[in-house]
This record gives sequence, C-alpha cells and structure tokens, in this order.
Amino acid sequence: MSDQDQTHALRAELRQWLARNLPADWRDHQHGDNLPGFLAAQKAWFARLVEGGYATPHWPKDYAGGGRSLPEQIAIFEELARAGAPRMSLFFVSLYHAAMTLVECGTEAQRARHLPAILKGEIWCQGFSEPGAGSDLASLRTRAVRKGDRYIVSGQKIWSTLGQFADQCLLLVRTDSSGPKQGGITFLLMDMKSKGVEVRPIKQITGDEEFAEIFLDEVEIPVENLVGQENKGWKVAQVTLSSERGLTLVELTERLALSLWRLVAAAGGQERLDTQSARAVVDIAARIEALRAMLATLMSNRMSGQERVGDASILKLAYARLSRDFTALGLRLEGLAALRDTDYILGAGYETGNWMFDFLNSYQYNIAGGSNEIQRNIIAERVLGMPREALV
Amino acid sequence: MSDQDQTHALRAELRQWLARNLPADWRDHQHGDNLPGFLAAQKAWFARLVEGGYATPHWPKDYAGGGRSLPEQIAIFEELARAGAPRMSLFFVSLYHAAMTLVECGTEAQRARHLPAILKGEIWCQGFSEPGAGSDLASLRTRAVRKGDRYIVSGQKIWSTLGQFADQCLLLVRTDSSGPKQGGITFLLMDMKSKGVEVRPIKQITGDEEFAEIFLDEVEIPVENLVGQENKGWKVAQVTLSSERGLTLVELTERLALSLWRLVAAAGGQERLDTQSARAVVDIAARIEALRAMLATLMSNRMSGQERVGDASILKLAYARLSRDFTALGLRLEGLAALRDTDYILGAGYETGNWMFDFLNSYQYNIAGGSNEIQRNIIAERVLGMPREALV
Amino acid sequence: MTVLDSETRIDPEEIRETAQRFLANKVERRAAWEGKDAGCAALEAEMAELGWYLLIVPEAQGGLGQSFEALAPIYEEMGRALAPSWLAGTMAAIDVLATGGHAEALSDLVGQGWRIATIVLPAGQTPDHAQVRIVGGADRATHLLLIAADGSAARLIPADAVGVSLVPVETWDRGRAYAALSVEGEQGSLAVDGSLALAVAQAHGDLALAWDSIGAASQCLSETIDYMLGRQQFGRPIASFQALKHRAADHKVALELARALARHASSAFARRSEGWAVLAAQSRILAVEAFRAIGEDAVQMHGGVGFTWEYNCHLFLKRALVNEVMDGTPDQIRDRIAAQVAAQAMG
Amino acid sequence: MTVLDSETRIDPEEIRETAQRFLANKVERRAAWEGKDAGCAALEAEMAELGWYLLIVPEAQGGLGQSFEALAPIYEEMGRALAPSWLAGTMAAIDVLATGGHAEALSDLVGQGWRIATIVLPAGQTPDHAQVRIVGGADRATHLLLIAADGSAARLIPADAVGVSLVPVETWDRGRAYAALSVEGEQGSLAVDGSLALAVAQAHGDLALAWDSIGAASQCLSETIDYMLGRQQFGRPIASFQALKHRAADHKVALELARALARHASSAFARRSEGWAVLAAQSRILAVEAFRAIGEDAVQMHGGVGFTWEYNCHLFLKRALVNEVMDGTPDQIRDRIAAQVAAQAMG
Repeated sequence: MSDQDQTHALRAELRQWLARNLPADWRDHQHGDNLPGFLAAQKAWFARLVEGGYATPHWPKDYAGGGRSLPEQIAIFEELARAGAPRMSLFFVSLYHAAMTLVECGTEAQRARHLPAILKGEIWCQGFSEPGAGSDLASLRTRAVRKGDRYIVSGQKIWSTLGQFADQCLLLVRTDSSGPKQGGITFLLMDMKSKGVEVRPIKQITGDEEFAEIFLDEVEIPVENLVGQENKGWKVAQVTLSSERGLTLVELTERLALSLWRLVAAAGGQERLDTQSARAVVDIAARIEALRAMLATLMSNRMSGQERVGDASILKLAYARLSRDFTALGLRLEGLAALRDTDYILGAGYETGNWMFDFLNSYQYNIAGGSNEIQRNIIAERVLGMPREALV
Repeated sequence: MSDQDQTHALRAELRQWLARNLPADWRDHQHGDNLPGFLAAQKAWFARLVEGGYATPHWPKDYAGGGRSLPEQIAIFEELARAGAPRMSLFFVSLYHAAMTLVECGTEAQRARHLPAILKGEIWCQGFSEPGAGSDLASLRTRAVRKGDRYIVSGQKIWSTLGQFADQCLLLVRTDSSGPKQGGITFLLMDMKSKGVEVRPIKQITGDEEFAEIFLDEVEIPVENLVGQENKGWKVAQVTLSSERGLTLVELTERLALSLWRLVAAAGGQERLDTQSARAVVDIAARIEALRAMLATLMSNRMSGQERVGDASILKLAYARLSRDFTALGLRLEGLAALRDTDYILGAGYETGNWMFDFLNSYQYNIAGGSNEIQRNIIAERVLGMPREALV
Repeated sequence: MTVLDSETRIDPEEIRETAQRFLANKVERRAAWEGKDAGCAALEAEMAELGWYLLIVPEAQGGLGQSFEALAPIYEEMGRALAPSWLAGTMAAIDVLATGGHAEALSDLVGQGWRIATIVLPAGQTPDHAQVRIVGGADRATHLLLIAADGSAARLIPADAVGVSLVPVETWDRGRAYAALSVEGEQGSLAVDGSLALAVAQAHGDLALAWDSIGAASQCLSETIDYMLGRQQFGRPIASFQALKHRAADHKVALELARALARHASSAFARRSEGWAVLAAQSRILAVEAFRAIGEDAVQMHGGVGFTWEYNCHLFLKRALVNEVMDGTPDQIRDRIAAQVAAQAMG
Repeated sequence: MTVLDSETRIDPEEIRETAQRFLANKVERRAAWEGKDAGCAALEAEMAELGWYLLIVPEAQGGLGQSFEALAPIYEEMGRALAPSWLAGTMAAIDVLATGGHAEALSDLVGQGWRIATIVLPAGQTPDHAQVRIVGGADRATHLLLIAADGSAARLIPADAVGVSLVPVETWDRGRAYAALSVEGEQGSLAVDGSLALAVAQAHGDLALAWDSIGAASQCLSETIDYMLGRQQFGRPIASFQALKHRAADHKVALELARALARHASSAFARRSEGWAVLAAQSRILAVEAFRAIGEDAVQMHGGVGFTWEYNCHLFLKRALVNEVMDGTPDQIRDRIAAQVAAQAMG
C-alpha cells in the first residue's frame, strides 16, 4: 500500500471505531460539568483511546498503536477533531512531552518504569517556566544542589498545565550559575508527591484553573531521575518542546474550522447577518482555509526535512491571531447575549457554547508557548533578516 | 469689547471681505492648471490678502494687519479655510518661519530689509533637513567655515517646501563638530541667487514638485546674515519651528472637515452607501469632530501657558492618521473611478477633486514634521513615561 | 437646561477631585470578584449624602441646578474606580423629568431617594409589554423609566408594580449587577413625552457610558504601563520595547480623541446646542472602542499574568466588553445616526 | 481540465526559475514611469517564444496541456517584476475555450497569436451593449471575451469589429496600460456558454491577480527591508527598531497566509475540485489586501524618500491600489460569495 492509501485506510478504520466508541452525548454530559466530572470523563476517554490504539501513534513500534508515520499521526488528530471528540487535555503532556523525552533521552529504567504507567493513566506536567523568566526561559533560577545520590531542589515553577492533577513532573533546574544561562541547566523527573512540593492552581481570567504554580522547598530527587547529563538539560528540554511536532496546531486548527458554523449561528443564522458581518465571516473562513493549507505545507516540509527557519513562528502567530479574531467576531455577532456567564463545555475546542469563554481563552494561544511579540521578533530576525535589537 | 466679541466682529468683517475679494471661480481656473498658472494665482491671492490686512495678523502691531491675538489668528485661518480660499502654500514660510524668526531673533537691519520685502512677495524656504539626517535633525553636516566677513558653506539640504521658487533661505549649518551635536549649529540667511547654490525640485509620488533639494558648493554668505550667535543656531531653529504655533493644523483640520461631503459624494451620494461604508463615514466624522475639539483645547491651553508635554505630538499623530484614513476611505468609496489620473486643483486642501492625489499626498503629513513613528516615541516617552530605548 | 452663569456653576474640576478621593476610599473594586459584596448600597448612600443625586435637579425642586458638565467628571471617576453603581440610570431619569417639566415627580424622586433604571426598550416593545435580557443596575432600582425605541411612549413605573419582574443575571462583568426585565400589563404610573425622553435618555446614557469608558481605559492603560515598567525581560523593563511603546502611544491617541469629543459633546448636550444627539452617540463609539482596544491589549501586554484572575487587567477588559454593547452595539449606534451624519456632510 | 500524470507535468519550480531569470532581464520596471515605452510588445513576443501562451492549451490543439499550476509561478514572477503585460486576459480566455471544448477557436488563437482581454461586464450589461470604464491590457488585445455578470451570455469578438471602441485611459499605475471599452451592436462572433465562461474566467482572473499581488508584495517587502537595513537613524539601522520589525513580521504573516491559500486554491482550481470558485475569490481577497497593506506601509517605512518619485515603493503601492479594485473591490467579492460561505459553514 502506498503511504496515501495507508492513511486513507487508517482514517476509514478510525471513523468506524469512533462511530462505535465516541459517546454521542458526551457534550450534553459535560455541559456545565464540574471538575471531578471533567476529570472522570477525560480518564474514561483516554482509556478508550489507549485500548483502541489511537493514543500512541508516535510511540515506538513495540507499543500498542505505536510506530505510525507523521501523516498517520496527523490523520488521527484530524479525524478525532472532526468527529468532535473531547480534547486529550489531561494526558497530552504525558503522551508527548514526557514519553518522547524518555524515548529519546531517558534511561532504559526510566522508560520501563514510566511508559507503561502512562498508558495506565500516569499524569505528567511540565516544570519549565518560572515567574521571573517569562519569554526568557533560559534565565530560570530554581536551584538544585547535589548531595550524595540526591538533588535538593528549591524554587518556583509556573504555568504547568493541569499541574494540580499530575503524578510526575518534567523539571528544569539550575545546577550551575557560573557560565552562560543555557549552560548549567539540568533536566530531572520529579514525583509530585515528594515532600516539599506544593501545588497551587492558577485561576485564569475565564474563572477556570487549567494551570498551576509549583513551589519547591528542598525537594529531594534521586540522581537516577536525571535525564541526560548534569548541566546539559537545555538540550533535553528542546527535545521535550519539539515532541508534539506541531500536532497541537493541527488539532486546534481543525477544531476551529469545524466551529465556523458557530459564527453564523451567533448572529441568529445566515439570514440575520448584516452586510458587514457577512463580509467578516468570509474573511475568517478564508483565514481558516489559509491556515490549514499553511499547516499542511509545514507538516509536509517537516517530513521531508525541508522546514524553513521561522515557519513554525509564522504559523503560531497566524493561528493565535485567528483564534482571537474568530472568537471576537463570535462575541460581536452574538451581542449582548454573549455577556451572560452561562455554562460551557470543557475540553470541547471551540464548541464550548460560550463565546466569551472562548474569546478569553484565546489569550492563551496569544501568550503561551512564545507570545505573539516573541514570534514577531523571531520572524523579523530569522526570516526577514532584520537585526537583533541592541541590548545594553 | 470682550475677546470673544472682538473675534466675532473680526469673523464677520472677514466674511464680508471674502465675499468681495475671493474669486468664486478660482477652483475652475486652477483645475488642472499648470505650474506658472498656480504660481500666478498664489501671488495674486497673497497680494490681496496683504492688502486686506489678513496675511500678517501674527506680526507686530506696526505692520498693517499685525498685532492680532492668537484667537484672532485662529479665527482668520478658520474663516479662510471655511470659505474655501486657496491655501497660502507659496508664502507660508515667508510669513511665519522667516518673519517670526527675524522678529524674535534677527537684527534690526535684517528686519528692515526683509519684512517689507516679504509683504511685497519675497519668497522664503527652509534649509534645515538633510538627506542623511532624517528624523535626527541635529545630526546635520552641511559645513560652514568663516573666512573674514563671510561664511563659506558646502553641503546639501532636502525637503525645502517650494524651494525652487524661493528668493531667500533659512539655513542651518554646522560650524563646530567637536561637541554634542546640538551645539555647533549656526543659523544663517542665504540669498538663493548666490553663486554655488543649485536647486533641484523633488518629484513626489503624486507627480508634483512641492519640495526641493538644495546643493551648496562653497557658497559665500556675509556674516551680517548670521541670526543669533555662531554655534547657537539650534535655539533659533526652535523659534522658527514653533513660529506657526499650530495654525497649520488648525487650517488643515478645517479644510478636512469641510471636505466631508466629498466622502459621501465619492460613493455617488448618500443613498448608495452600503451599511459598512455608512458606518465608516460615521467614524470619520466622529474623528474629525474629536480632532477639532482637541485642537481647540490645545490652542486654548497654549494661550494660557498650560500646554502639556506631548499634546502637540498626540494631535499631530491623530491628524496624520485621520488624513490617511479619510483619503483612503474616499478612494475606496469611489472605487475603480479613483484610479484615473485626472486633473486636480493645487492649493485646495482636501478639495482637489482627485482622491488618489489626496491619498498619496497624505503621506506628507504622516512623514514630514516628525514622522508618526517619532511622534509615537515622544508620546510613549514624554507622556506615558516609558523608558527611552537602550542605545549602543 | 440652560447655560449657567459662573456664579451658580460648580467647578467640574472640584467635583472631580472630590469624586476621585471619595471613590478611592470607598470602592473595593475586586470585592465582587472575590465573592464578596460589591458594596453598592453603602456607596450609593454616601453618594446621596455628597449630594450627587441633586446635582442636575433644578433649584426649584430642591436641587443644585447644575448642567451635565458637572456629572461628566463623576462618570469618568466612577469608570476609573470600576465603581459598582449604575448612577447613570437615575441621572438620565432626572434629566428627562427636568427637561420635560415634571416637577412633582422630581420632588418625589429627590424626597424619597428613588433609584431608577432608565431603559430604551428593544425595537417593537412598549413600556407595557417589554422583555429586556440584560439591564444594568436594575437590582437596586425603585423605579423604571421605560422608553419605546421609536419614541412613541415612555413611562416611569415602580419596580415593585404588578407585572414587573426583575431577575438577576450573572454576567462576565462581576463588578456590576445586572438583571433581566419583564413587564406585562398596563402600569398606572407617570407617562412622559416619549420622543423627548428617548432623545435625552439616549444622549445622557451615551455620554455617561463614554465617560465611564474613558475613566476606566485611562486607569487600565496607566496600570498596564506601570506593570511594564516593573517587568524585566532580557535584562530590561518591557516598557522600553519599542513595539509596546508604539502600541501604548496609539492607545493614548485614541483615548485622547475620545476624551476631546466627549468633552465637546458634553458641553453641547448641557447647552442642548446644535447636533448634541449625534455628538453624544459618536463620543460613545470612540470611547467604548478605545476602551475595548486598551482592555484587550492590556491583557496581552501583561503576558502570562494578564491571563490570571489575580491581576486586574481582566476586570477592565470585561467591563469594556460590557460597556461596548450595553443598550446597543457600536454598529447599531452607527446605523442609528448614519443617515444624519451623511446628510450633515452633504449640507 | 484533468489532473496530469507526472510524466507530462512540467515542474512549476522550473517554470518559476525560467520566468524569474527571463523577467529580470527583460522588464525595465521604471520605463513607463520615466516617460519611456514599457516594452510590452517586445515582452509578449518573447513570452510567446518561450511557449507561455501554449502552456494550458490542450495537446490536441498544439498546446502543452498543463494545468493552472503551471501558470501560478508565472503570474507570481510577473507580479514580482512589475511586468507591464496583462497575460491573464489571454490565459483566462484559453481556459474558458478549453473548458468549453471550443477546439477551433483555440487553434485559431494559437495559430494567429491572438491577445485577448477577458472582461466580466458590470451588472446589467450584455456583450452586445457594454461600457467599461477601465479595462486592463485592452490596448494590445486582438479580441475581447465579454461575459455578462449573471452568466447569461459570453462572446469572443475581434477588437477591431464595428461598434467596438477602446480608448486609452491614463491611470495612476503607469506600469500597465488601461483602456475604456464601449461595445454597441450585435457582434457576429463566437458565442460561449455564459455560466461556464463566468465561473472559469472569474476564478482564473481572481487567482492570477492573487499571484500577481503575492509576487509584487513579496518583492516590495523585501526591498523595503533592504532599505531599512541600510538606512541609519540615531546611530543604528532603522531595521533594528522593534516597532518596524513587528510591523514587517505582521506583513510577512499576512503574505504567507495569502500564499498558502493561493497555492491551495490554485490546486483546487486546476483539478476543478470542490469549492474552487469560492477558494479562488478568497485567495484574491487575502492577497490584494496583504499587498495593499505592504505597499502602504512600504512608503511609510521609507520615510521621506518613500514620498519621492525616484524611489520604487510608490510603483508597488499604485499597483496594489489597482489590483485591489480591478474587476471588483474586495467588498464586492465578499458580497458575491458571502451566502455560499455562510451556507457552507452551516453545513
């Protein structure tokens, strides 16, 4: 079978599987659900995906569902998004960032311990960002000192996605402050139940708590939890950060595209759109199509090793702005009614049912993972060849 | 009579004068006119204004028409603009920049020689900007060396308004390069017929030639043409630059306000405006009113000595952007027809009759006299208190 | 309302200073966001003591006989403080009653401390049969001034009249209270000239919202700049990054344009001089859109912490989003006045 | 037109390289701006020699049988070079004739070197009675393909037929020739299926203009950045100022979005696969608006010299302003497809 045929077959198979396994009424159940309900639903859906072999297409061959090509991985994300399946929010870091870091940089023992555990539901979070560092990730200051066979770690992490529910943490710490800031960083695996770990959820502007702060007070981490070498953690972190290979944007873009109907519905249907709003819908639709096309090109270039410098930044910025403009238009079209703080559906992409929630939530894409401002710097400098600013 | 009554009386008197003296058909005559025709019309209108006593309200009392208060000066500019009189393009530098510099900083001999000459039609231009300096005016490099009772001047000036028609020039030169750049600048009066002066008109993107470059090759300027002291010319230049006291913006804003009808007419009349265009007209109208109100406050604060730092920059930027958006909307509303390179009326403010000309011409306001970018820096730093950028 | 001579005119800048001091002391702007009571009742009691409700009541009815220009700084300062009260509802009603010469109702209003929600109804509804999804300040209203959108009728009715129902509505702007209104059946209360009520209430409401937005936007911009001055990235305060500086400068220009127009429109409205209705509507458009842009960018300029409940920029953003669409979106306002503006332009 | 197998398909990137080299040598983009002849005749003669006019002519009529994807790089490179020729008029006509199976006309066209202006007429006009104010490339046309806006009729007529008048029109874009067209009276020429001609000519024209704009915008942005790298202010190149960098980055994103959509739409059009007409129209909107924004800002970013005739950024700006409104403004295109887009969204 050719690659394309294989992908077609996979899509067909997955659609059949979804028809049997995706609860048609999950949205109704999740509409306005509380946190425990959300967590239970996430776990149930994850277990089913693992069982079906659709959770780990990017894992090595010897795992159930593993060994899939990137086009197949994309196909799976697209089909899940198009079927309107719940997003895998709770397990995304486990499946991608944690698993792929261990696959590429971990020890045999680390892999043996965690990969099977992840499939059974071990939840991971990321401890990279710090309050003082912001866009300047490498300036992190959480300190680790080695004492015998342990590291003693103190400091503070922020923006750990769903960190309050995590069992394990991918942690970046500073073990040397004498040289350039990228040097002296070490990559550790931390059990979130360790003594001295305190997690506080961060309440966002949506009112939800999707992120957490992690406070570390002399936390002991066994040396066997070191990934890669001491002071060489920055390189490992790059592996972690590139582990999802753009699949998040593939998923988010598909989910956005599928919600286009909500824009029209927000105005009360096609007949009620005024000239200007109808024109705005045309533009949003055009940008969605353009973004999908751009994403397809990026993924295909990535596969053939031809990705150009800065392409990912262009895509990220284009998506971020679209997510804001899309939700802002939805808000505008719905008018006064959008102001009501009604229930919404967690984990539903852009089909939460509340435009204000979606609009506020879109800031996430404009700020996290390299803010729009950082992306503009990268595009200007690395793509357009404009000089770095003079730093004092 | 109270100040307000006096202004009212002046307005009434000027309106009557205009009814008698402003040729009702000047636009027809100037429509598509050539340069000699334009110059002749400018001179004729200027002579009439001088005769009427409306050209020199800001001059000292002993001159015909002089000794008017700022509110009266504003009233005159407003009435001339509202009556749709031709702009005084050719004589503006003479009446304001040259005359007020001489009044405030010149010698008795300089005043005696030039002020009466200006009233008889002596044309002045400004030789401040240089090709290399741009927004950084003080970095000018035109060099003057004193030899006996003359300065020998070599260098290059740019952006002299209508410099190709000027008799005299307000010239900034460098006489000392050893200290900070604002020091070492000297202010001279230069006869444009001096040997070594070459003037080349600059063709603009409109196809017109409203500015000129001035090349100076060992031009001799008598020491008696020094204004102020040697190396203290920067201070004199500030007087020159502030001599019109915002009256240009008063005039331009009035002319813009009076052309609002052209926006509607560009679409073929009110009935043909679509929803979105009608909304755009509402916004432009609102911004015009806001700008007028802002300008009135600025002028009133200026009179009472309460002008705040940066107010002029806010106004300049607001006007510049409005002029661009206004003409761009006119262009858009007229559609394909606006692309035709038809005749237009020089000196008519925003009533030239060709939207593309007006649109292209609006760049002038966005770039000259401190570009939008420079104004944003000033507003951010001096009004909002944001730090200057680090310079290497 | 006529122009006041300088003797009876209270200096608006004095009013501003008082209001600023008072609100800085009294308003706890995060209270409702932290699940506490917003303190609207106590605030309004003190506002009454300060005489604010008397400001534009004619002297004949025991008021201070000031013009709208005395209110503008109060609206602006309330916006700056993110105050929880919908003062404009009562004030617009006073303005309507005073303009219409309803001396008796005004005396009652003053004497009995009425609090009024003034509502221009959705098109097609009448004061006797109305359904309004979101009404500001209706939770504390003793009376409702209901005005038909076409100016055909207006009525002042007690909020506790039979057939009137007010149900609290939770919105994303927790800093102010909102309710859904439904009115069914003939109400026995005061009829007011509908077209007068419509024009005055609309302009008063537009200007109140404009000033509220200007005050809030100005505070939001200033707090955002303070944050950027303190926040270091790559070894320098982010306030020194030119791209952020230029965005802030553009916001400042938009804000000052809105302020200039609001000042001009307030003066025109106070004097009922030519074009006041269109000017008031245009002020509101410039002001709410400047506020929205500033609120939106404030969150972005704060970066990660801007996305948290803990920082304050989202309070401004949510207020901005409500101000923008309350009683009509900017586009609806544009459509309302477009023909007038175009006709004016064509002379 | 069907999908070509890889054997007969010419690699578009090869076509691009040839076009780029050829146009760089042949196009003197300032010629017409300096009062000289733009060299359109010579250029088109050489384009014919290169076989460009044969590219999408079916093999049966002596052509190369390529799809629209072979033309896209040519349109883009012509845009980049600011070429004076309206190649798209002839090409769209070929596309229409090939799609409609007019083998004989195609053979004549190829054999006799016809140059065609393809024109979708203003609403309400017919190919027999038409008045068009500005038509691109009509000065050199041997034939006109006139298409009624509602698709009710289309005709290919000789430009020198009785009743046809073409009068040169001077526009602000001196780099290309324009004319006003008037047609009066029954023409004896080829009738083409109107609805087919409308759909194909419109999509072909939309995509040609999109690629022209993308090429020109990309060149304009790159020349502007080069200028900013060389221009020093306050002791550093202005290209290092963050506010300018961020604006340039935003332009780049808009340009790349337009390019991605144009590529997708071109492929859809070449295959006549689902949604091609709407995609072509949307590509054009994104492309012409990105070009306009880049052209506008290029002049601003150049500062004073940007305002001169001597520098080149105004050539791009004026071309952008023409591209934006030729044969329909972006808003008219939006209105044309809005219902389809909304219906698609609602499923």
